[in-house]
Amino acid sequence: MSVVVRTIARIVLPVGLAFGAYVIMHGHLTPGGGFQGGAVVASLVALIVVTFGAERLVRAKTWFSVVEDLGALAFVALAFLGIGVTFFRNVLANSGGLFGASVPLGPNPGILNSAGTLPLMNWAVGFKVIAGLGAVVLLLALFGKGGEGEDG
Amino acid sequence: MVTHAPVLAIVIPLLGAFALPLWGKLRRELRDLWAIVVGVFTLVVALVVAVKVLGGGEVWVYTLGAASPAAAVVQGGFPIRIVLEVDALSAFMGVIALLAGIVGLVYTLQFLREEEGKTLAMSLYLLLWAGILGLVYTGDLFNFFVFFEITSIAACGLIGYRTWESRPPEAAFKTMVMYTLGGLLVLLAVGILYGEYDALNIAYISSKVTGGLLDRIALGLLLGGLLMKAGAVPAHMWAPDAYGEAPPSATILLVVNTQAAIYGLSRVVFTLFGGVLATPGVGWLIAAFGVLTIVVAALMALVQKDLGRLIAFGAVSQLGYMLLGLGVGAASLMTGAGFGQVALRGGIFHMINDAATVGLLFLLVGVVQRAAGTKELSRLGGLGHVLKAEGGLFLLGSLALAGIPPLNGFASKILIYESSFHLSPILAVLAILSSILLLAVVLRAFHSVFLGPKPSVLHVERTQWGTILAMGTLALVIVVFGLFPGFFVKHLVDPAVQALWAGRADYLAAVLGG
Amino acid sequence: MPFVVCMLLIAIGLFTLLVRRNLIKLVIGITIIENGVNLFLVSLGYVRNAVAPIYTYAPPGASRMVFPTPQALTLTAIVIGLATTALMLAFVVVIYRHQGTLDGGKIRELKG
Amino acid sequence: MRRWFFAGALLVVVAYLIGAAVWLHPFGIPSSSEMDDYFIANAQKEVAANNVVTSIVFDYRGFDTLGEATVLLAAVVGVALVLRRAVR
Repeated sequence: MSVVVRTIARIVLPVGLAFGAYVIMHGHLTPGGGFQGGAVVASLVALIVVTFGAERLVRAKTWFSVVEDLGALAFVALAFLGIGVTFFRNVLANSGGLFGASVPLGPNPGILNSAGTLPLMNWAVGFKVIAGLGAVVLLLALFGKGGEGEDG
Repeated sequence: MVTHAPVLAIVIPLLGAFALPLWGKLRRELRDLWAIVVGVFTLVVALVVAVKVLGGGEVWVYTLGAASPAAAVVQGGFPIRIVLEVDALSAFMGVIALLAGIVGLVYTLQFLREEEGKTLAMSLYLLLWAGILGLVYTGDLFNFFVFFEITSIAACGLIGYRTWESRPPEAAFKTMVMYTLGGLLVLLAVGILYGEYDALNIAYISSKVTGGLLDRIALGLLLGGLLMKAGAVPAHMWAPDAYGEAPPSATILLVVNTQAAIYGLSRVVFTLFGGVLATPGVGWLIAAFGVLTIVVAALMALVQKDLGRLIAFGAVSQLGYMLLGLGVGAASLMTGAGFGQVALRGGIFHMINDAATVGLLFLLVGVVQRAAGTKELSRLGGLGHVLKAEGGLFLLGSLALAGIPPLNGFASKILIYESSFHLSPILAVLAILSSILLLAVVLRAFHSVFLGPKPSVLHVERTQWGTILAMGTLALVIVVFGLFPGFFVKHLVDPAVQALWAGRADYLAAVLGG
Repeated sequence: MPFVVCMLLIAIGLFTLLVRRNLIKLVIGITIIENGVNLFLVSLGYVRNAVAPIYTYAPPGASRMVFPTPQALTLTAIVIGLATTALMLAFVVVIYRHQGTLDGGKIRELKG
Repeated sequence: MRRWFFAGALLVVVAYLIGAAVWLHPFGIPSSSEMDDYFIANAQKEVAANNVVTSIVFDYRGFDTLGEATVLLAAVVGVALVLRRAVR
């Protein structure tokens, strides 16, 4: 791709990364969440593939699959936190500890340290979606370019 | 931990599938060990569910994320969270999924080859297994759709497993289109029901349905989507391709997957709309689809030149028998005629028989293909000289498929013939004739594969012990279920039949209380 | 009226499935149906003169909120649709590699 | 012949769907609302999250989200499996 595209992409990448992280982090307060933020970041993978070529990311493929599995495992582990009561019980909410602040009822400015397991699950799902969608984009882009053939 | 058994039965294979690729990156032996551990744990947990529900006769409700598993409803008497609801029918389907899943897993461990992507295929296999278990255990309509899609995607990934050949990706694409379309119809119906009653719980919606026009439209969409997934005849094009091209260890789960669609069908007809179906029209419709499926698939099996596709059409035809049983049962539900119960007993008993019989035949197709390098009937022959035990098993499976006494296929088909004769003799006659036709077809296949002169240029690979173990288990099921059908009908099938026939009130009361 | 529009979108998708033979266009048809269903789902929860179901800086005067459940369901359905589309496109890519064509009429090896 | 059959089937299905759309509650005036009213009223208290949609996605209907994540994983694994080696 031309210099213009590459320069713009270099500017957009950190901004997009920050925006994706913001969307994931504030999922329990504002519109957004793990899936949406993950999709924002995964679109950056597509941007890299288009601008710089997929060959640059061949080695990232393994990392993507590892991160995706870890994200899914973390999600299940967070759901297992509540197994003392029921599976998927939100035990951290209103507990006073990590993400355990109660929120005032009605419209309010929002407290980041609230909502129990929700922010953690947002992060787990966020990483999972980044890695998953990134891997799909990468696999489709690398297909037929000699990058395939790796098992697992 | 016993109180959490229903959810653990779904989550353990899911967890196994998530972690499997990581183990595969470390060491392959660890990965196989992990798969075995996951299989054993799932077996134990789901057996706990089955024993408690089938033996104790209760409906097991598990509310995810509530203050206690039994607290399904909130103040005001309506459920808000996802509820897993295991009644006898769900538990029975869980037993089928367990049988097929464990056997397929044992077979997979040795049958698939490393260089062909065994890790990924095993991961998808566990996902499909978890999806089927979730599909039959859930008591929430949208959750049902989600598991429907999990099974669809995992199944299609497995069908496209042999990606270096040209036919499997095509079969997988075709299957994917049909599955997705079916899933979207189901989702649309869920949306309509949600818009009408502002609820997603099956029991709660069932207590509210009025049988108005919207309900009928939703019922039609659900029937359409589920019949597409089940592969009943107007939408059967994908099924033989999928069964024929998927790796055999996955095919046994694909068969259970279609049965799970039939489970969904019976859940919709008997539970969700069980209170308002005043006309036997729906039952007749399902029975008609069933007979059409039986006849068309048996005729199509006649002209097949590929062993896998031949067995696949046999499998599609077996599916018709289950639909026929369910349809006859639904048609006579309102009149309360006794033969409806017999029909349901036949249809439900046939599910487990079909899983064992068709599963065994597909596993054998895999062995034959591995041994002879081809599945085409014209190029096969004389394998009985080398694969003696396999030949015997194939004959056993063929006879059971065609419903010859004293094997298990006969035990369930006779119930279906008998009861459908009461509803309309033509149904029974068509079903019996197709069964005879099928017998001719499978015997011809047996003849052309295993009999004949010993082929001169044949490098036959020895069958591994794992595959023998898997096939032996299924053969044991076929013989034992055929010899002692009374025992199994009484303890496995009858609770499930009662859950459909008279269990709607219990199903609703288990969630809503009172 | 918006419900009718969603249903028409679904009808357009079904029409695409029936008349088109190109595999990519089949995938597009399925995506159109998917979008129709998702649009239908999310429009089910609309309430007149209501605000989004989020309390952070919610307008103080607003009395009603839009139904949150359909939005959650649609979110799930969208991701599932995305996953199916990705898998179908992968199949199309492989089929093209094998057959050299995307015409569904020409590549039906599996007849019956 | 076949084409006309399909066209007829399509027309029937479309009539069916539009029938559903017309018979449903009027747009913007839902007919029943108890479950959603409960969510709007209690999400802040029970889950301590300001975003009611997120509290449904991850708490009340968290199992759906687990299924959704599983679907995504299955699709990625499936794509990796299918695009592994086109020609062996």
